[in-house]
Amino acid sequence: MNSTRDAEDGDGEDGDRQDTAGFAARARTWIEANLRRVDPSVYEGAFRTDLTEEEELAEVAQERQLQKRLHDAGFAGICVPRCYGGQGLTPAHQRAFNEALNGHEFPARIQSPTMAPCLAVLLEFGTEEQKRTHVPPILRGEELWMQLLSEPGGGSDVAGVLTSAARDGDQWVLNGSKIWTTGAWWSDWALCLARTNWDVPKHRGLTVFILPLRQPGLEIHRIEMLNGSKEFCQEFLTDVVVPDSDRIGDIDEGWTVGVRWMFHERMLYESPLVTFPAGLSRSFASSSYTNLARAAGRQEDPSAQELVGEARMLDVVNERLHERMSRGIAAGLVNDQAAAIPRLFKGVAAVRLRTIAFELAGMTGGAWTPDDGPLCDCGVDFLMRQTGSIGGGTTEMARNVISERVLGMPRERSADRDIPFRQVRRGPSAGRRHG
Amino acid sequence: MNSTRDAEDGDGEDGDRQDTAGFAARARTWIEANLRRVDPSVYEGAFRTDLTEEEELAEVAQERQLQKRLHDAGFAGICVPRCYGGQGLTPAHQRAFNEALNGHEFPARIQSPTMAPCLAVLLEFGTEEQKRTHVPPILRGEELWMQLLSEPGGGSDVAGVLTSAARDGDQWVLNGSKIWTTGAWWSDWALCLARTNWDVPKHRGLTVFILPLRQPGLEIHRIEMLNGSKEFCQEFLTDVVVPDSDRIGDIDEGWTVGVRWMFHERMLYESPLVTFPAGLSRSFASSSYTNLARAAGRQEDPSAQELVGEARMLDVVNERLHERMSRGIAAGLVNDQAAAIPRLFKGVAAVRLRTIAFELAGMTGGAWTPDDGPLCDCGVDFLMRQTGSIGGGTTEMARNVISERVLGMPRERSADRDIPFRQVRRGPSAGRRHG
Amino acid sequence: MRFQLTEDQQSLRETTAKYLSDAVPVGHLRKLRQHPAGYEEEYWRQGAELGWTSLLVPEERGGGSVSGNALVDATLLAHEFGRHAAPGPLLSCNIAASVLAGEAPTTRHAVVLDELLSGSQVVSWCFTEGHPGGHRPEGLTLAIDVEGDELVLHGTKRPVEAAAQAGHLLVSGRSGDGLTQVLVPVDTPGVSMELMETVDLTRRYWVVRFDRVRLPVDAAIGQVGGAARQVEHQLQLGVVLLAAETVGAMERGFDMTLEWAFDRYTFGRPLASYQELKHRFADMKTWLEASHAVTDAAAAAVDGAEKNAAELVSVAGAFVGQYGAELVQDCVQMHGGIGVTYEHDLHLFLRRATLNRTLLGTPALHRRRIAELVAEAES
Amino acid sequence: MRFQLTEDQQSLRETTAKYLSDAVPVGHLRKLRQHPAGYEEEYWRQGAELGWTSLLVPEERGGGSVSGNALVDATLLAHEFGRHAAPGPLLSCNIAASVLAGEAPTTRHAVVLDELLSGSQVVSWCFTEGHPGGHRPEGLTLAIDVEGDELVLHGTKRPVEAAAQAGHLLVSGRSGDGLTQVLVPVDTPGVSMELMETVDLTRRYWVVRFDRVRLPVDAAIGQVGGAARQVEHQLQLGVVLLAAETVGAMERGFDMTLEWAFDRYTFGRPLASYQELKHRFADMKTWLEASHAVTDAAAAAVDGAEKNAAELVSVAGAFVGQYGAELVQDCVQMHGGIGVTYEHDLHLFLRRATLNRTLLGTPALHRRRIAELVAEAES
Repeated sequence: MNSTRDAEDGDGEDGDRQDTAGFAARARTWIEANLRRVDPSVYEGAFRTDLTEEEELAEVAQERQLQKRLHDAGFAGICVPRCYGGQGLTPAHQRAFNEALNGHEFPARIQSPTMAPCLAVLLEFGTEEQKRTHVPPILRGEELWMQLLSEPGGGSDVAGVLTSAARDGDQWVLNGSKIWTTGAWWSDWALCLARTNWDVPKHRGLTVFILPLRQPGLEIHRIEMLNGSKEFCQEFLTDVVVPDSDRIGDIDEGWTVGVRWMFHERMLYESPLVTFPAGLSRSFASSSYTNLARAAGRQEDPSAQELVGEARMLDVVNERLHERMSRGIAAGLVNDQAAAIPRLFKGVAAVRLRTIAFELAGMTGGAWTPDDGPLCDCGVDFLMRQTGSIGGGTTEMARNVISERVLGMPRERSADRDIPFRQVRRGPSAGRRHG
Repeated sequence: MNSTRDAEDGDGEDGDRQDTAGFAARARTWIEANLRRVDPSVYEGAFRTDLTEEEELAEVAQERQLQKRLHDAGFAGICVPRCYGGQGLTPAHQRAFNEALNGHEFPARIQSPTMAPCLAVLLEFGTEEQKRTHVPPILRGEELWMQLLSEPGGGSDVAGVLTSAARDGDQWVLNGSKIWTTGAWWSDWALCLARTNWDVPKHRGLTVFILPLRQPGLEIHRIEMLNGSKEFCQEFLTDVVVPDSDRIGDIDEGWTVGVRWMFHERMLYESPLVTFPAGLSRSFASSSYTNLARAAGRQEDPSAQELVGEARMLDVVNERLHERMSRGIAAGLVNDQAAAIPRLFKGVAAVRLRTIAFELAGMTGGAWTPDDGPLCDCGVDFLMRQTGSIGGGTTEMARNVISERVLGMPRERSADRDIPFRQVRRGPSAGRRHG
Repeated sequence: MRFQLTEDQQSLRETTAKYLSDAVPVGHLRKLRQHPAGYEEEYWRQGAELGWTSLLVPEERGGGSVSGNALVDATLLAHEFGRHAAPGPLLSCNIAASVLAGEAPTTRHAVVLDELLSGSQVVSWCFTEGHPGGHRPEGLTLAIDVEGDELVLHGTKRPVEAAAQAGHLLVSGRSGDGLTQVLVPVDTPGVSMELMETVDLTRRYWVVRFDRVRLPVDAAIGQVGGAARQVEHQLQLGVVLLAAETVGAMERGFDMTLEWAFDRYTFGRPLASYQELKHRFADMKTWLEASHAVTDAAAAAVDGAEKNAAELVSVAGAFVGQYGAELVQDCVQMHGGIGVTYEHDLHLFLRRATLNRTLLGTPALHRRRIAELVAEAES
Repeated sequence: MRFQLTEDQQSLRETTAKYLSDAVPVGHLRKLRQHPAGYEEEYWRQGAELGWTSLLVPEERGGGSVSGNALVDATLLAHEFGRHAAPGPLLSCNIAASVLAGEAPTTRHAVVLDELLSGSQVVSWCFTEGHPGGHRPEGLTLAIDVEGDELVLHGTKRPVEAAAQAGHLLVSGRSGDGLTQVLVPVDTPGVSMELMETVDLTRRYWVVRFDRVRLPVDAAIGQVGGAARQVEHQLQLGVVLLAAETVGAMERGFDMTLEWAFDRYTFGRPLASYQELKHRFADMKTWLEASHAVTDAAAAAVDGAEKNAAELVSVAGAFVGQYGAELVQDCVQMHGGIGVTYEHDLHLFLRRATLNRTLLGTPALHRRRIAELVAEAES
């Protein structure tokens, strides 16, 4: 099997193979000596809902330190050019490092969105000066980044940005609101998509900026989710001033940047800029479904077994599908848009998996005590189950992309194409809110 | 419960209640004395696929006789005015008769489409002469009717009729092809929707005709389904001549007739013109799912029990939903279009029920011997399972109707509205076929 | 809910709807999240005056239905509770009232019934147990043994609605091969309770433990060991009331989302103009009407003691349980991210549909029950 | 099938695809409906020359894979069989060849293997039994007992592919606590067979009964009572080959329907422009790619004897079994009425996906198997 996998890999890294092996050995040694072993389940569900503000800030500080140690040991920015403080190595090296990282602590909060998509966008579109200013501190854990992309009421229409950036001499003045940023309240910098021209069609009046998150005029509000999590924030920008030197890409050409930005976001787990234990990647960690069945006293019930088997099936298929599609995209055999295929699968599977857990919990899904072990909170997870099909682009958008961009079917009729954005209908409620 | 049911019934038949009871008693007596008792399962799946042509013709002949006996006993056309040979009674009388009919033979093939929609359309739109000519023989079992409505390549777009009727003095000359007629080869007359004007938009150039099925120029071809059934036919009309006196409704006003025609088709089981054992109505007869589980040796398997329970659930809900919606429609509390709601439910449920049977059959779903009893043919039924979501209007069309006509959502964009039908795009293949 | 109600039914429904809109608007519900009972006593007492606890009790015992179809009437209340995600022990109190009124009263039982009817006392029904099978009468394991002239209760019940608000507990348990029901004062020695966490915002549930709890024999309601039919009947009442409440929650979620679809524009046109969403609305509308239909049919069958009542009840439990939560979840999906925020109202109805799906048999368990009933009917 | 194949793999695939297109075009398949075997002997012999029976056999025994990954190569054939709904006992012959080549050969077994490889003899695998559990090695009940220097076979196998075309039967059965495999000449006294009906048009299945069939002990392939690992391995081969064939059938159904969606106009515009249909195509495309992915992964894991092979195999069986039939059924729905006519081609692929879903464990049974494997791995 290995020979075939390599044949498909197509990274053109054969010359480095010996070096990769040496690098991997060095990585293993360093990791074993320097990083704490942790149960991977610690990273499931990413950010726990039960941390206090202080606890979360402490964890962020610790992860910054961790990133610094990675950097000092020569393992930060493995695929980032040396001139920006990286290691200038290949994706194969990053993969080898990620393999070696299995079962160890790592700076989880710094990967998304700091490394991808933000760092990826900076490297692709940033000026030389922007890169020299920001990439090194990012790799040292000194700058955590955030993406100011979605807007309240924006939904799937990412380009329908209402946050405005008005030119004022050598600077821009931004006003508007952004939403669904993870941990903006402990981050440092942000990419921001804003509208710079209201008199051209939607996609042609956008521009991307970078800006520090802690500054007057930028208010950050933590959103409470129905399960009590305050993972996400909403930002209110009031006359936020950004120098023109902090513009990314050309004026009114922000959509060119935006398309790649969202591509890097989708390809998070395939990105050579992201450091995470390889085994953690896309797994839903469904092994615990056996424990659910056991805790519910149903381990011998064939119907429960079918559910446990289905959960594991979805987990395995999800992983294999991601592998197939990212290999195909990397080798240029399918177009980039095909990344929507694993996204759709994962979204549907995530919903189903939470439903399976809730089914297995039975009556305990509705009410439980701490003694119920793995069955605790299955009901709350069920309430939150659609998040897997909403966050990071809805499954509906993924279906649009697959049918239109992968299968080449006719585009959905847009009522906002080819007309000045100012004239686009925004519906009764949006109209009331945004004039 | 009964008092409330009657309160909702709204047939305004209170004056006839005594009479209804007397009628019911008379019906029961006559039925017991004259009609064979049969296992209702005989009528499941309607027309068996394993009858030879001769056997089917013999059954049709027998059903004509049965209809004649009903007629002679005063039980045919219970709600048809006396002047056309009916009994001039109320829907309550028909219901009472149908109740009494439970467990007995009845002329199954003569109900749909002869009584509904064909007879219903004749009564609603026919001229006095047309009604006097055709209704009495229909009630005597002498005229079986058929509907020439769907066309090959027509799909859900019923009004996209390509069969043309060209005026020639006092008569019309019809050319084209119709499809999905049940048993056209043993029927006598037909309703036919044809295009009489190609220079106006789709719905405005149609006209309805009636015509005898056995005549030169009308060729009937039996279609073989993948399960071997030849229930359906396709007709080829070549210069079929129809006198103008056999036109139903006004010229180019055929869609007015067509809308009601399709309404009567959808409301088949609610029609007061249709005679059938009440218990048979909408049931999928899911009781046999227990037998499937038993035959598969899985009667104690909880997973199989859940499937059996689901089957019965769908059956019961289907029946109750039909009851609710037809009562609501009859009382004018919801609009006619809401009939698409039970249609959608039934289509989805029918597909699921065949899937459940196939699941229960397990390995025997793929290959079986006659010794496998109820498990025989579960696999073939699975191959045919979508028929429940296609025949009589697809579930997709039902969803369009519900969203647009019941919920009032914006209509789907049609590329054939407000342009002469002649100019409507028909796609590469249709283009080749129809010039 | 039926398309047509009698005038009295309509008035019952409207009175309750108006009271709920005034007393527990959604903003207030959020505040009740921290309230130990999830509702104010006065709210419940006023509700009782509107008939919330008396519909399943005959007139001669102080109650009275408005149409003669007691359960059908009660489903109207449950429906409005669902539409408003209303707090309060509607299920427990109605079941308890129905049970107490169904047997010849002891003096003590009569007092409790009167207080139930006036809303001044809550009685919690201790029925389900946390093991597989603990959702069905034949699966109960809590022991109610006769020792001399005493009954001894031993075992655990969960989840028990509003136990800490209750004056008495209606306990269903096993006496040898039979079932017994006992009315237990909450302060009886040996009774202990532990608050549970739940998906609902305002309904509270407890684990209630009975550690060799002793009561005089006349604490039993009806025959010791002879309550099987009684328990089966009250379980049917309960499943139908939960289904009706879920239908109310579905309806409200659907209405909100339908409005949202017309109101919300994306790519310059309303969500309601996208065919894929339209088709999902068509499915939701179909599930909603079907849920109405089967719940109404089950209520009428129980009222009429029809022979298919047990089957219809479990069909309602299976169907409404399944499609109730699925419908509101699809409403969440259509709302996108805001649909899972605490600030949005939708989750109030999702919580109710989700909770009810678990309480007296999950959909899967109801499907198994239907299969049993079909097999019995066929054999 | 992988996005990228080696040149040799590509050539194997193309040769077979071309041969199938020429030898068994869909029009010809319809005629084979009445053929007793479902295929012509000559068709099979020529196929064998293309390598149809030799990929799972090592070179030193007369076979040879083209890439060193024997099962991966064989899935390419199976994929094309699915794409063409091709007839012929591909599964049985490959399993039998693999088993015969995997053990030290007796003279007789060597002759049969040679004839299998040349296509001049068919060997049918008698594995599954018609009772619950009869799809798994540990559930087999057909007895293979040692009596003196003879083996006595007693029991029934079904469905058995191409039994009437076979010269020998490869029978998997139980010897006390162990499993044994025996090569049985079809004309051995006590062997009888009955033709079954099936959903497929060209594949034929039989019930084969063994009524105290006696054979010399050396008819056993490998150890008497020691074949459990062998049987498990060949079952894995079988499940993967069926999955690969189903993926081929899915792909063909999908391609046909995609073309139809562009070609077919309704209400003046192509089906492909309707959002609801577009979204279903997106789902189908996702199921299709996922089926490719998991089947390829399972084949590679079996070839590499990786420790997660058993799990991946059942994941492929569960997923492809489920979504294979669902995908083609949705293709039928999109075609409307003509999709269920005999005259249309679509049902040929639906039949194949449907049949394969039942043969070596239904999706539900594979899900149960996965749960067993997960529980084993965790304990």
